[in-house]
Amino acid sequence: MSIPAIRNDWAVMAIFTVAVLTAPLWLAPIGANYPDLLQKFAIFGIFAIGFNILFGLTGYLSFGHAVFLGVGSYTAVWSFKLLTMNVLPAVVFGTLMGGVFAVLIGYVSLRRSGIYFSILTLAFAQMSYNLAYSVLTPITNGETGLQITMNDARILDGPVGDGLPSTTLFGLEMSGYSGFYFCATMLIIAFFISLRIFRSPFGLKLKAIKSNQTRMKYTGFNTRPYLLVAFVISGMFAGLAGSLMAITDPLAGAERMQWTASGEVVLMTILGGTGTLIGPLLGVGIIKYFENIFSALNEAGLHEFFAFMPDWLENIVVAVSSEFVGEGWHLTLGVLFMLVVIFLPGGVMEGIRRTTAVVRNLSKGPEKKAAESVGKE
Amino acid sequence: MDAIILQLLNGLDKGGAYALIALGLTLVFGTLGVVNFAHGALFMLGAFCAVSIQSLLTISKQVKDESITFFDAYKEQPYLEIWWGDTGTAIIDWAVPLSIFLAIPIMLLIGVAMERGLIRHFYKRPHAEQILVTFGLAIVIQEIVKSFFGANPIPTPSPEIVAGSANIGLLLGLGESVVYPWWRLVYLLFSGIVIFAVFAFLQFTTFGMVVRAGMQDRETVGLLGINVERRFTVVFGIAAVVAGLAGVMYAPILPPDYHMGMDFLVLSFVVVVVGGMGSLGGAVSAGFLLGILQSFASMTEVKSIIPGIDQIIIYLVAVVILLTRPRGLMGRKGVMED
Amino acid sequence: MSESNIVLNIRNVNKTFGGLHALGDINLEIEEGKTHAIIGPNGAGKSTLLNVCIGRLVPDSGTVEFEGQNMIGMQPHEINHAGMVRVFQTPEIFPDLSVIENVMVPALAKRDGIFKFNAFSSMAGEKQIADEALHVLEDLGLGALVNQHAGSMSRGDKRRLELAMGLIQHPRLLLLDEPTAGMARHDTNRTIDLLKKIKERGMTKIIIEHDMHVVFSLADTISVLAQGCIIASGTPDEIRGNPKVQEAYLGGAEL
Amino acid sequence: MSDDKKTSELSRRGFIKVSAAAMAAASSPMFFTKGAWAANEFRNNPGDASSVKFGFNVPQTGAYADEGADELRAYQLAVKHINGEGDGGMLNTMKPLSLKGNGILGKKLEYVTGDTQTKSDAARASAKRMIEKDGVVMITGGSSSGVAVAVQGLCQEMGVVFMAGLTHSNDTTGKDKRRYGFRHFFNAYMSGAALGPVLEKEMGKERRAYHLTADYTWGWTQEESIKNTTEALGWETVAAVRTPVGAGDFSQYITPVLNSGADVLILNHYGKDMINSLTQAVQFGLRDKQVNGKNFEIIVPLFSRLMAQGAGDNIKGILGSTNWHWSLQDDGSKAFVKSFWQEYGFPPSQAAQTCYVQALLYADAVERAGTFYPPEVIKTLEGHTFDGMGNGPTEYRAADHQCFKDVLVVRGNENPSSQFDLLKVEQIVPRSQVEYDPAIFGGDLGPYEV
Repeated sequence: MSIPAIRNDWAVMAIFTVAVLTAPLWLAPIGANYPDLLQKFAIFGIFAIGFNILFGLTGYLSFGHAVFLGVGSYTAVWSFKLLTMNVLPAVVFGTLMGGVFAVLIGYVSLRRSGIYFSILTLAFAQMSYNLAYSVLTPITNGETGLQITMNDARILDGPVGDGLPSTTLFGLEMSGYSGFYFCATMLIIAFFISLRIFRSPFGLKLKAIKSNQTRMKYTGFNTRPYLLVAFVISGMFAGLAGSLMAITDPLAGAERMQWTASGEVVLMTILGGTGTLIGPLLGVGIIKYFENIFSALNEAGLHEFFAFMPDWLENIVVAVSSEFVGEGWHLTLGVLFMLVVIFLPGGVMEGIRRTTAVVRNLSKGPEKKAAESVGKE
Repeated sequence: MDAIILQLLNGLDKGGAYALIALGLTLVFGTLGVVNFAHGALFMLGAFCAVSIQSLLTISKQVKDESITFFDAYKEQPYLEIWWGDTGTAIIDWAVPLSIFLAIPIMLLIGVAMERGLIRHFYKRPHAEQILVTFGLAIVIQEIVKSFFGANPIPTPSPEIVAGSANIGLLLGLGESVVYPWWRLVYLLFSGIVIFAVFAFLQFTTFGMVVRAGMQDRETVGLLGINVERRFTVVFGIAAVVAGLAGVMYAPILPPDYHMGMDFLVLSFVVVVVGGMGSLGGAVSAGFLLGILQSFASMTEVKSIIPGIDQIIIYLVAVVILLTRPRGLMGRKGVMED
Repeated sequence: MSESNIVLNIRNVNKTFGGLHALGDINLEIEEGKTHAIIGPNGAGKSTLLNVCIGRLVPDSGTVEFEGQNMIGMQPHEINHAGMVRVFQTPEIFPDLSVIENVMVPALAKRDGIFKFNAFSSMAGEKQIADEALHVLEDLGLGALVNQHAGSMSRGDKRRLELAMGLIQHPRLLLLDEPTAGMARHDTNRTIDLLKKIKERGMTKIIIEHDMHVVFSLADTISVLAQGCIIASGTPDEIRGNPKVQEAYLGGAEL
Repeated sequence: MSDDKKTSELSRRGFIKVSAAAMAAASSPMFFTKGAWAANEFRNNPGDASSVKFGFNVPQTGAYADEGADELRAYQLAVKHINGEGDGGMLNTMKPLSLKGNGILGKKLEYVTGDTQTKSDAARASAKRMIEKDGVVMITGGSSSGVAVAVQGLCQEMGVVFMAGLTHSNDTTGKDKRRYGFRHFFNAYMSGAALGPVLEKEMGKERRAYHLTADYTWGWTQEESIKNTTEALGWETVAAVRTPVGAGDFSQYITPVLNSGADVLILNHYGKDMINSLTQAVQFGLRDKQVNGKNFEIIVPLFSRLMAQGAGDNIKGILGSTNWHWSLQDDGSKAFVKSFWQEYGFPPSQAAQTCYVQALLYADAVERAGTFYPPEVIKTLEGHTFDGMGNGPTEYRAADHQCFKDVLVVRGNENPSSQFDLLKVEQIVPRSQVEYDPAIFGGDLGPYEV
């Protein structure tokens, strides 16, 4: 089991890397290949992968993970304001600050388990959000969001020219496709780390905690540090994702920390498949695609799409489907959540697993099956 | 002093609302073991029962408004008023209290349908999946309501007779300055009655006894050969009715909109957990505790000492209570801890 | 006998639950390399005693000395690393992991200590641990099930897995809580053989058991617990002949 | 394919940097004239295409979904009129007018829509999609100041013009103003300035005011503006209490008003907060109260008819200000209301009007400039004066991109004749009375070239 597994992991990484880097190509047919959405896929991918390290491996459901995302963003923007428009310090500080907050919140919250843990994390996140929105406005710029301005210090960059400076990686601007490739690189690194954790003894111990924490204690493990480390790692992933949000778009708003944002990553992970490596990424893809593409469809667009139908049928189809797009995109998302969880416990990954099983069964061919059934007798 | 009495009343009033919403949620938690993220939607549906009744009663005849010349505008007069005159007006005026009678069967029906059609199949599924499916359901309910009633809040006034304020200062001999809206007093009384009724039902009926036993130990009750399934359906129905009634009566205070359920969802979870999972008494006491603390934290005197305290008080109290009492105020060991 | 030979020394342990006296002034010494059986009717306090030993319960008074060190107040994982390991009566396995993983986790605990952040080495590289786990599983007749999902095993198989999880840690003292309950005769005998084999390696054991066949096959010494008190201690033969034991526990029936 | 796009974008960026530097050196206005080579290189240049796209970025979900839906209706109407369909609406009354009813510069106008969710992040993501994927030349819409400021900042970075929808904060064209952002809607300062004389007339000079303010930037700017006005009248400010956004139940903030000695309550709330706080304040009997020998009054500085609907009878008799109301009798308003009514069967809201006008103004500016090149369009809009669009003679001030026009002081109608007749226009406050020096709010528009 040892050697093939390693080779397999490298194969997974190779396929994943190629898939991510060529995303602008294969996402083109569904209209999802423009830079901003690609960046969002990568950024929320990192967020969800990190969340999955906590929730998928240890079973601890944090309902306040967005706070680390927000902290990462604020830190990154402050790095742009005070130090330099170069993104590297922003990434480093954003990730670290996510980690620092995760240590503080995790240390306290992990004293409880189950729903009590969930509510503790939720409470910390909501407090952060409410304060950032109002009282902490000097640090966060409240509702408007923290932005870079002309008269920021930026001690490493020196005076700016005409207009607001852009975020750069040693001169390469971090907007558009270059921004995506930067995020994609981070996603690949994040996925690699996640893969290693899943396959490591540490990962196995986390899974064991999820399966039976009491037993872990009598097996000789102090589970608290394991949980805290998992919590901090996933907090740092969130901090990284937050800093990348600020890098591709240097504005950090408080609503990034609201419970709905925390809930979103929970939904993404469950929708895709909790505890699977790829599942959270699929969840991210689905939800972000709905949010950005489905919400933008309108009747005119639908008429174009269904133009091949006879007029009367076209009108009916458009009338029905328009309830589900544009302002109805929430409805579609709600229906989708229900369908997935009713028919595919285990999320989209479960669906893929079932499909491949069916395909494999079919491809086995009738003779083999016959042979098998004979063998059984 | 007056300010303190008023804030105490505010706190009790808020607490009544929190307790009513949390009561149904914790009932479903405790007996069915289901994390119901659609509970807020039930509260919202209750409020929209009141809206629906009101709009049914005010179905109007449209008369062209001659004062507007550059397009066609219509004046509206409810048929009830045309037919029955002042009696009609009075009926419309009493739309919200009347809705209670309609809300009970409707919410029961919705609750039973939800349990039979969906929730039942999720008893044994992981909490994560319960969250996803009920959250999806909440969104769907919300969007359906939105497509009928729009996104704007809809005014649903209380009857004229309780529209103003009561001078309870004079009534209780506290001086003239303690005035409080009649409807809020009605709401406080109403929530007390409903909470009492639910407790009495669970305490004094055999049905209630089985449910309480089920909250203690679900498996054992199942082993006794009692048909737990049907009782669970009824429990869910009751939870829906309680949430719905909370919504109906809250409509005059908070004009209902399709999103109000989500606004209360997080709060009601905090209340339930602070009270302790699976404890009805805990949920009620936590509701009142949080309501009162929230009111006092909003006083200028308090805010000037700790800026922003009113924004976070509920969560701060939740953190403090959960850290000092591992299972909330009255939670039992082992419920929803893994 | 000399002090150094005593592995576990329980002194004056008391434990009450509410008004109920679960353990009353228990004194017990376990010698190195021996197998000590604790028998007694249901509710006699056998499991409570084990729970006190491994840190699940804190006694009201008394001391539990393991190899000269007081265990009272220590965390369960610390007691585990001191070398006292319990095998649970109702299988406390990791139902979501595979059978071999269930055994590898305690093996990792033995090697990594209470905490080690080895997130970047691969499980695939843990050849030694895997081989060891495989070996133990084969010993217990679970060799065919290594990749099975542990939660879906039969109850008997779970019991054996539970045993494997204890054995792989090579404890100084193994606490066995009814290791053969729920097993078929065939499996019981197999387990007895295995436990005998371990005994030859010199592992000290405390065993709680109802099955007298198992007790008399394995035990060097026996204590009889009734209503939270030890009413008799001695070799199997002494216990067999003790009228008090027959009275209290065996109801006068011939063993 | 992606790589092509990437390199072309990079080179474009670099190219514009160089040309911007050259321009700064030359600083020749001639450089911007039609047909100059610089004008051919800008983001989403429609070039020879037969159509152009606008991006309508409105809240479709969340608390302002109804307002967003009304904005979208207005935009769709504007597109029709610009393309020469329908009855032309305000194209019949707008002066000056360059649009010919054949689209913009002969190109057919199309549009894409997006959901802001009334969240900065979502609004920016939606705007980016419109710019990067759909290739829009202009973005417009929105129903809150936070979103307006966020999207405006993005549009400046991306070099696409943003015509703000409903946004009332002073910051939008003050501290956070941008060269690429334009606001037709009025602001908090103007609300205060317009309300001042009316308040003096109605309530006198000796009043004690109590503010309840939504605890975020818009609320603060409005509180500040109204306070400045009322304190100038001689009113005393008893207290200004901040309330959390979305508080729902405001009782704990209202009871302290009862015995504070204040005789005026000013609600710096909008949307659901306004509906709830007003409804509850009336329930607490504030309007029936007598304090200091005067009738207790409630003021809601920013009104909208959609919100008034939610507050029901509680709005009756309450004073506030609004940008526009469908009952106005000038030709522009009548033409707009008529075609909106014919299309949808009910009158437009003030959000609809401001959005409709913004779309028309941008299209007209392009037509006049003769190019879509943003710096040219911006210069055409700056300082532009126009009339016939519902608010009297109006100027887009060059210094801060704020429209200056008449402001309406309204009162909740005591006897509405229909469900739409909720507000009565009390006074049309002339533009001169609400004007101010752009310097008081600071801010910097930034460069034309990005």
